[in-house]
Amino acid sequence: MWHVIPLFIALPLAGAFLLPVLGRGRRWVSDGVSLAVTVSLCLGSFWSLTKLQESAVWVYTVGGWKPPFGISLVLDGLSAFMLVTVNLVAATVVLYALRYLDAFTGRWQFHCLFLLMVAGMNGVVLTGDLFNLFVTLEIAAVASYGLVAFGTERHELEAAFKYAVMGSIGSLFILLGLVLLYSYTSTLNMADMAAYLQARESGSLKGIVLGFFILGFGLKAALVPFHAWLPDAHPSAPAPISAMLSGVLIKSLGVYALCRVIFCVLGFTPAISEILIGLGILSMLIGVVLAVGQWDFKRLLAYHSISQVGYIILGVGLGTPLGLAAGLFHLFNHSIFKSLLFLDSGVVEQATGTRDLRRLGGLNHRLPVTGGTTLAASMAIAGIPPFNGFWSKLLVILAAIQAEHYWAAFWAVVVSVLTLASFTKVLKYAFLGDLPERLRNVHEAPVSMRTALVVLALICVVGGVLWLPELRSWFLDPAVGVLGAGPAGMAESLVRYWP
Amino acid sequence: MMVDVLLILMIVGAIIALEVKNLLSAVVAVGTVGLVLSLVFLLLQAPDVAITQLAVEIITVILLIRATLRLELPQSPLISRPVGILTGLCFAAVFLILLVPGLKELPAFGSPTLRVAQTYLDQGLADTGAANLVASVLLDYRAYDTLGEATVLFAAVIGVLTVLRAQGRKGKQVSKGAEHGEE
Amino acid sequence: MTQYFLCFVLFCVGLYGMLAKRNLVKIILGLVVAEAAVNLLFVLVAYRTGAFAPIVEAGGGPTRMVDPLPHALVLTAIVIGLATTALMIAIAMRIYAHYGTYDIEEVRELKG
Amino acid sequence: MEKSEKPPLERREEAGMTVVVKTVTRLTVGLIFLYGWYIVVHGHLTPGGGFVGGIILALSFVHLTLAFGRDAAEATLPARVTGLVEGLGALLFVGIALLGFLGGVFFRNFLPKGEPFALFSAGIVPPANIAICLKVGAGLFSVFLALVFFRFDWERRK
Repeated sequence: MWHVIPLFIALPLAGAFLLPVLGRGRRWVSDGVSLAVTVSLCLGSFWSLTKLQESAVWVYTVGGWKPPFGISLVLDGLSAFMLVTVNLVAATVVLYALRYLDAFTGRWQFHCLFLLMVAGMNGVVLTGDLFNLFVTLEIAAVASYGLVAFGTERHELEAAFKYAVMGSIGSLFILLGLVLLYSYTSTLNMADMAAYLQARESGSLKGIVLGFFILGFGLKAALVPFHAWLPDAHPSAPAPISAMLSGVLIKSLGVYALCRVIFCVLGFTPAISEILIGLGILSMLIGVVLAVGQWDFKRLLAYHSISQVGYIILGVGLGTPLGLAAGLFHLFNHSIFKSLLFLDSGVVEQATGTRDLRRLGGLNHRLPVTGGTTLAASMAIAGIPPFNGFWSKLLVILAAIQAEHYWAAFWAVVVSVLTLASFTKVLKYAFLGDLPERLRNVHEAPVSMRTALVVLALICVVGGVLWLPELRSWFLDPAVGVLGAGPAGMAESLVRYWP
Repeated sequence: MMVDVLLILMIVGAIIALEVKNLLSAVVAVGTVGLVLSLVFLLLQAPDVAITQLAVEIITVILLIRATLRLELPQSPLISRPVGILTGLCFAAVFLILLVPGLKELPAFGSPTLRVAQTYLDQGLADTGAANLVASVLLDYRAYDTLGEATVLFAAVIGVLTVLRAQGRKGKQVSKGAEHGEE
Repeated sequence: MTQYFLCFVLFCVGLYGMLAKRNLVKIILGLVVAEAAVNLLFVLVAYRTGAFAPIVEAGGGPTRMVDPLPHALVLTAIVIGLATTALMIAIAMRIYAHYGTYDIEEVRELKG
Repeated sequence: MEKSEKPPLERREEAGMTVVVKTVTRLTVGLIFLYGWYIVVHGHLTPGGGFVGGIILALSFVHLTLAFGRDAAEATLPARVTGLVEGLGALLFVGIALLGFLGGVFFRNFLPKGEPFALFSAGIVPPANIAICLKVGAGLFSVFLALVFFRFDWERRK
């Protein structure tokens, strides 16, 4: 089992390095390598979940050096949960992208950068070393800058430049926080650092480092004060890339890294809880208020991403076991239905050539599968009972009430209603109603794209079942256990490690 | 003491680089900041870092000069709004004042607490056989970092090739400024 | 203490350049300066008074050495900075090819 | 890859810089290249390493390209070869990492350490340095080529 952990990063890297050598002219090489790697990673991540039943934490020391000296890869509940989310969405997005890329040139470059992004995200999720977290975060970020500007059109380049500037500022603040932490604790291993910080009561330095990390990871997760880049970057990226960006990139680079640093290294305090809840509510409100007035399909989805991340941060910020479970459950659900919505918008854009809702109409007649999956995803994001979004939003609201944050629960309900209104508008203008004349000969997406859509839609419908006790103890509870245990749990991985 | 003087020189160089109107002289000013930084690294007993900073600075200035040379730049003074400078200054002041108590808790300059690094110094040669301890940390103790970092450079190179390719979407006329098609 | 403070002042100058400037190249210059400041802070943290470079000499030279770990981290951070800067220069030149200007305000109006 | 149209004949011979620069370049390019390799190979003994050596190698080719113009650079190191070398360097480095599995763990230093200050010592450090040097050098040179020979429209019309 042990050798599988580094393969999560080595396999996509080897695939990405292979492409410029072999994949230049040959289309089937880049498609085959990319699909094979992502599907095997997806299966591997499910397999790693089963491994968690044997022992809660698997610490793999790279190069055989004992933890505080070398870099150790830590596979615990939280990282296995994130691995499943990242690689599941990545596999379906690659399946979708195979035929979507027919309209683009430079196919091997897309697959190469895509594999690098997946390798970076797997690296962030698996690492147990703070500087290594920064390096793998940079891999995913630099690969995504290139992918946002993939279409080399005017607005995409401008959006990519702004995204690169804000991403670099975020990385600089993370690096600053890291320098101060290294100077104070003189170690980079998260577990060792957690143990050192627990032993010492340090006043203002911990606050400053916390501020740098919230600024840096907040920029990556597009929390409200730093969300300016997202509404430009996500819509102008090609559809599979905006699905990956909104679906998993802002979560694994932003939300996961923030949780890992705050809960497992610095320790969770009521003050931090208040900050996170405030940021969560702010993101929810501003995201949805800006989204309601939008007429560009993908821009509307991008604003909704900001508001849904607000839900996750609110859930996690409560700190109670129910809050953590609800936040992580919503993180998984949001990755599924948000990437499905962006993939649908890609089909609509390629079929009709426009993203403006006012110029669309009655697409259900010509695009039945896309219409059906968009309906499922819209119901899920709006929180309609049978779908997975409903369960996680309900749990976030219940957790807020249980933790006596009544205002938070109230705003969560208001935002959910506004989201429902915004998505009924999308359905009414784009899919229902009569088909305008010029959309007469619009044809449905190819089979591979439709299978990807249907797979994600099925998860949306059946996702609520994950909250059943036996499934929950298998998927969500280990992750909540890691966050709940905090620095003490993390320090335990210093003792049990392999070779 | 020498380090402080060079630091102030770098700050002045950076301010000049940002405020001067002609782009080319701005790039040259940033080049001086980088070279003085390389000097500072030498003074701080970090030869590896100094030579890397020098080489990286040279190639950055080459690329930046290419971006600003022979281009018809509008001569309109690109003064940023004075209110922008004021808000920037007060934000910086608040940021720095909040920072001072935290910096006091750090170990004093010149006496780092070497918990993990002491084993690198003591057993570095024995464990890895490399005399240059920075290379032993870089390529043996933390080799995985270097793999990640080489991948970042690889991703940037592929990103540059992607952004500069002639035609992003099939069917669209060759977008402006494209040099040679690449498929 | 003063070295750390001056280093943060340099970081603020770089950050100001990235946020307040309108010219794309000036924003990239701000990024270069900010990254120089952070790399410098790394090496300042590693300095040890009266210590020597972390290279072991054959004849058993001085053993009081500077901390090698931040040097390895700075080497990584410098090359990551180079990678991001090269990518942003490429995007900025392509924007210049489309819009004919490096001024981000005009780019925003022309975007339409 | 179709070639961009050749510059008109009368501009041909002044591609690159004046004769003075060309003769000086003929002398210095070899030295820079050799110095780059020295830095890479002695990476584990003296300051330097894969990254600096790679950048210096790239700078030697940049030096050649600036002095003799694009065609000389194409002759010495065509664009396809740089892409290939970069990919191979990257694969070599990942290969070294995966070969670590033989020694039991990912990235294990499985080669013999050799006696301390010799050239062939320190296990995987020298081969890794060489792999990084190939990758960084080829990568940066292809970035330089892509950026410098990126003709804006009006430059092409001149």
